[in-house]
Amino acid sequence: MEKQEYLDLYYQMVLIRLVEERAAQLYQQGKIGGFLHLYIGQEAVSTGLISVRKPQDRIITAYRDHGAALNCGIPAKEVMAELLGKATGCSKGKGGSMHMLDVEKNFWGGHAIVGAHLPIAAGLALGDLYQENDSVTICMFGDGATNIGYFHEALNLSKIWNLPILWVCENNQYGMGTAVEKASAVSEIRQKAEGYGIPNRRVDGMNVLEVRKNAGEVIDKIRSGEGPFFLEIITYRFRGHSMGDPERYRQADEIKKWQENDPIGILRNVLIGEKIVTEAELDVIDAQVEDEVQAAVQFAESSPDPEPEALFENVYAGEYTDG
Amino acid sequence: MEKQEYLDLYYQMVLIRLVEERAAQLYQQGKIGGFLHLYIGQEAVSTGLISVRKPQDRIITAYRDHGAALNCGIPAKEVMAELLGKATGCSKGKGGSMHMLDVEKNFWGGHAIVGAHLPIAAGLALGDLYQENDSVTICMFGDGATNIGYFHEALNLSKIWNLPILWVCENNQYGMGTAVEKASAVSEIRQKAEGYGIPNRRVDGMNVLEVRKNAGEVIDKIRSGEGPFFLEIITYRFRGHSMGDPERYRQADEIKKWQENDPIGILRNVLIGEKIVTEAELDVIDAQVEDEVQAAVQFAESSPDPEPEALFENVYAGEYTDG
Amino acid sequence: MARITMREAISQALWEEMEHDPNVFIMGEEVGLWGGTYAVTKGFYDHFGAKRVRDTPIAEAAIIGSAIGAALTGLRPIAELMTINFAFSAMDHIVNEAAKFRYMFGGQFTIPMVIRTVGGGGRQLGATHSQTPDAVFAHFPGLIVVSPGTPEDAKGLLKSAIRSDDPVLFIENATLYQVRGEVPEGEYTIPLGKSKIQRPGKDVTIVTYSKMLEISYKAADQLAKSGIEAEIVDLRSLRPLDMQPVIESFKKTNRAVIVEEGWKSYGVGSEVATRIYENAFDYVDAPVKRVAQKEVPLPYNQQLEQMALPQVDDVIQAVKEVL
Amino acid sequence: MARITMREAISQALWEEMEHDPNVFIMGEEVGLWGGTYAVTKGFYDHFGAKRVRDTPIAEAAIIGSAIGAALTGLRPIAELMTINFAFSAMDHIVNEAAKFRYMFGGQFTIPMVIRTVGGGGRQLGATHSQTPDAVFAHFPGLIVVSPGTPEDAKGLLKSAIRSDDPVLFIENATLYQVRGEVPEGEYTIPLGKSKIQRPGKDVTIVTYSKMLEISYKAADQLAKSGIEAEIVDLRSLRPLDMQPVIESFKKTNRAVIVEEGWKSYGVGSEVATRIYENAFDYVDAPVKRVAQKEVPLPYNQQLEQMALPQVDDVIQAVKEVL
Ligand SMILES: Cc1ncc(C[n+]2csc(CCOP(=O)(O)OP(=O)(O)O)c2C)c(N)n1
Ligand SMILES: Cc1ncc(C[n+]2csc(CCOP(=O)(O)OP(=O)(O)O)c2C)c(N)n1
Ligand SMILES: [Mg+2]
Ligand SMILES: [Mg+2]
Repeated sequence: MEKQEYLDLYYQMVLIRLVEERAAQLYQQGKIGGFLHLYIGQEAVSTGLISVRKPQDRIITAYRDHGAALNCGIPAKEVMAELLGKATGCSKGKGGSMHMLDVEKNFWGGHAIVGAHLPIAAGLALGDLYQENDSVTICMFGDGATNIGYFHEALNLSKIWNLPILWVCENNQYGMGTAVEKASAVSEIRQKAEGYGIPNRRVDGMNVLEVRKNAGEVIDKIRSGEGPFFLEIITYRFRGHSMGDPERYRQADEIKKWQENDPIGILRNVLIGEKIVTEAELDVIDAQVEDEVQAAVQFAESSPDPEPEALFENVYAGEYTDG
Repeated sequence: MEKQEYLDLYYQMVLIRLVEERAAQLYQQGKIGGFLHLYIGQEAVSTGLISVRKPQDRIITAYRDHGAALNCGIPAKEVMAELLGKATGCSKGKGGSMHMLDVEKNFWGGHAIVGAHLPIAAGLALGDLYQENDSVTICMFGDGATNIGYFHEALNLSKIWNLPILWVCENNQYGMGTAVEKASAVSEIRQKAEGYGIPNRRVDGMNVLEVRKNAGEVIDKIRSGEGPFFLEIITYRFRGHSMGDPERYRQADEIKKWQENDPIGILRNVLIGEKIVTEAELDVIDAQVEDEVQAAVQFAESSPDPEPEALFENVYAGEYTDG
Repeated sequence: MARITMREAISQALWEEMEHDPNVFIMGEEVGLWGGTYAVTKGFYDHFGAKRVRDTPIAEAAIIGSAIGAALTGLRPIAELMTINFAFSAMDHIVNEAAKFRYMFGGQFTIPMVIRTVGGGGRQLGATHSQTPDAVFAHFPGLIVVSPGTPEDAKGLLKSAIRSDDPVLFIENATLYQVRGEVPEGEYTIPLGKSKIQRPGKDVTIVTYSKMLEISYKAADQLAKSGIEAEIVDLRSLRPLDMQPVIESFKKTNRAVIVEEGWKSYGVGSEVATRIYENAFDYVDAPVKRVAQKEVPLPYNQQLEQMALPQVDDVIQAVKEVL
Repeated sequence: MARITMREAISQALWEEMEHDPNVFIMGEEVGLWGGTYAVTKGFYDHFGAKRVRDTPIAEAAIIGSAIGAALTGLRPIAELMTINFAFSAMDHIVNEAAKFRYMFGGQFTIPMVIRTVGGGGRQLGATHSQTPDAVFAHFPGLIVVSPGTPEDAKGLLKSAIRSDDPVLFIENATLYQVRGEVPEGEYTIPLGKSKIQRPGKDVTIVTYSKMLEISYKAADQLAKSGIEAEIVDLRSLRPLDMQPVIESFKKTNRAVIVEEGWKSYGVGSEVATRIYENAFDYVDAPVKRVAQKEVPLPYNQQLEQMALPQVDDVIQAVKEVL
């Protein structure tokens, strides 16, 4: 890995962290509506994964999507504008926090029905298989999502059709307030892939370098035609499920223990410890991100709401009269 | 096993066979409408399973349900009457071939949406768990049904809640025209149970004694509180998926090979070979069944259609006015 | 009379029925440890225990399917779907199983279950999380669909729903939970399937239910200032649909506006309007007006979302048009 | 003009579009090797191969979900749901994803997919397999819902549906496949969302679609004998709903009967009736009549089933009542 690549991983993780922190503030100020699911604590997962994707590789995830959106290259200002529901947002203000998407960036959302995007991801991969290109689809989802039928149907399809897809379970230990063991017959989620004969690995999701290394290896396999692969990535969300989570289901010391494992801190320590970069260089990035996010918020706040006509736009691609 | 038990197994299998053969004729004569899915070839599965159930054990299956209905003790005449849509049918002529059910016999249907009865079966078992009785639910379904999401959700529930349920996959090699390997990521369906940590076995479904032995063992385990168990029972349907199947998906010699493995013939050979019964005794049963089915057809044909008022009966249990 | 919130009223109904009948239990996502996503079952888990307040995995089909099964064993499950938007993930079990079983199996059993869920928009949750598709469910014979608009009705109707032997879909509205209203002290129930005059008037009939009752009240208050007395009929249940109070009111006012939160086409308004014409044709002085959601998926942006939802002014305008 | 069956017409449309555009492909249960459950795709598998005529597992959510994904990659999938009764098992993907994606992601892409399916009763398939729930799907903005009644329309509309950039639910009727009609030679398409006068008349307007067009024709023929000339307007698509020909006809006849196969409440008739009153109030000489299915799950017994379904005599009687 080049030094610049390390710096970039660091930059992206810090960027996600700060966007999320600012988003939390804006939510508290009533400037963001709806549900807001923060990615804080899980930054290493999407950052590591997406760092090895090629431009033709498709990314798709659930509603906890700001991290992946940023990693895919959607500018922070467009993410922020979407959070504020502005016309300049990546989904033109119509999607909000849970429904970000950018075709140009090959980022396919942002999906709020738990597990429903897995069959869709299989379809993206089917499209690429049909068109005989070398794209890989990377589909992320939570531990809770592995209990719904959509998961089952999609994993089965991917295997029988040998689809070029990487299934990534972000096991952050809880689906809302429900611990993995309470909701899932197997608590090592990786084991579910065995039921479909899909090769799999369990990876430490607090270490972005681990995520990156494993993702790189298995994406190469997939690209070479070996069919689907399943990664279970162990991580933790430092905040509540969404804003306003009473958090009755986990103890303060559990949260604290994980926070001591902060993925940004871990990377920082590695980079400085192994003398890849200096502390000062990282501080510069911190400051840049600060500015970038500041600018993003300003951009978002000063952006216009969608025009009223937007209400009726894009229900259909074609023109029809109903009356 | 008592001699009478052997004779009973034989009797039931022959009864199913003959009911199905007569049903096929009646269908061709236009006296049975809708879809008709014959159980011919698979008789050993439900016969073996249900032979060891206690009265408090609940049976539930898919639309290929005449066998299980008869095994549960629904008289042949009520099965036949249901096939003819008569008021005397077990579902009062409203269900037809795919929707037979008898609460008194603890037979819970007859379900035509593939896989949809699995969560319902889990609920039956949940009801028994809640009521702290010692019932076991035995839920049968096809190989094709293991690819739909309902399967996944139900198996997961059964494990996390330690439900008293026996999952029975009747693997007859095809879901309509689709071979198991083409539709399922794993062709040894038993393996799917591993993904839920559910103990499992693969059993020869052409030998009723094998089915009975295995079912007896695992139902005891379940009753003692060990939680769900999964049986994959290998079998074959000798006829088309339903009446009017073009059968383009399997070869005549494959069918022939399996037909040589006729479950009734196998049992007959064992019983005579091991001198448990004489050929003459079995012939007596054959003749009795012949009479019974003849009488059943007569009963059905001479039974009345439901009264016109039946059309509006039982939409609801309560009385409401809508208007 | 006590003045309590809708949330409290619903919570009381659940609590009282749980105390009253040990066969009543609650199951669903986050109903237990979390205390209910909308805090309706707060405190239940500690009081009634995990057996009677059962947290489930994210598996809507299994939630409804297993509730059906449990109901078949004689229990009275209250299955919660976190929002009605997720009911589509359990659609088959709601409309093909719960709604049809009693009828198609010849009335051999009852299905005493309640599906509690929450609908409605206006909270910037975006297209997938803001629907009011009540009419869709009301289309199916065999289901009862209730949707109350006041705390008093919510409590009395929910208690009846729990005691009913038919499957009831009980649709709450998230923006009503904080609304307060008078509720009788002590035990009471309200029969299912009865519309109610919530506000007497003589000049125009407003037919509505759920959240739109609030909007209609506000409109009526404003209209009253200009001397127009609107009579508000609250449907309270969509199936059975009790038109009698509507028709009686209409025969007096000769003018009607129907206000619903969902989309207009194939919605509640068209059914009610058609029945008004069918039953009171000679009393129609002006075409019945429908006020409903614009025909777009609800957007995230607040201004657009509010444009799409029916507002007080829309009701006032519609009333003025029919006068 | 050639006189061909509905089955042939649909088959031709599929074949021509498959030949015309390599991005068009078919997927679904038994569409390939079997040749389609209703033999509509007979011969396709041999000609186009397994890649373009893709057999799927029994996994409706995955069929629709993966078709959506494939459409997002620029392909034009035709996803077949064996019957509309199984569409409930894919409901979330139809109404929450296919119908909403374009809008909620700000119009960044199109979803050029067709869901072909078959509805209707009358074949003694029982409650779970005989539904006509078309209105339910037509309730959702973002979907196009088409249901043709003649071979000519079926072919021309299906070709347009395949070429359309919007998700189209194309509902066929199993009892129409054998019906013959004139179909133009050579290439033609018919625009989506246009109602059509199928039979001119002056005394009464019959509004109908799909199978009920046949019933309405028969009624019109009999009425003609007693000198009553019914004008039949075929909706052909339920969303968008083109009322113009209906209103024009109604302004001429001043009387209307709406004939649909599905349940009356919250059905197609109520929407059409309401719009007639909204748009032609001053032309109404008699209350608009609805002829529809009785409000019961369809029973298996043939006599009961026929009692529940709309018959020619029901239409004749309704016409006489409005005259
Ligand atoms: C089908 C469906 N059911 C329920 C919900 C409500 N819900 C939203 S997020 C969530 C928990 C998901 O947990 P997990 O998959 O582990 O993801 P995480 O939030 O931990 O990232 C639930 C139950 C939903 N959005 N969709
Ligand atoms: C949800 C659903 N999809 C499709 C069908 C149509 N269908 C009926 S039976 C069947 C095949 C089922 O195969 P399997 O589970 O192996 O049972 P078998 O017929 O072999 O006993 C299909 C596709 C259905 N009834 N329900
Ligand atoms: Mg999680
Ligand atoms: Mg099979």
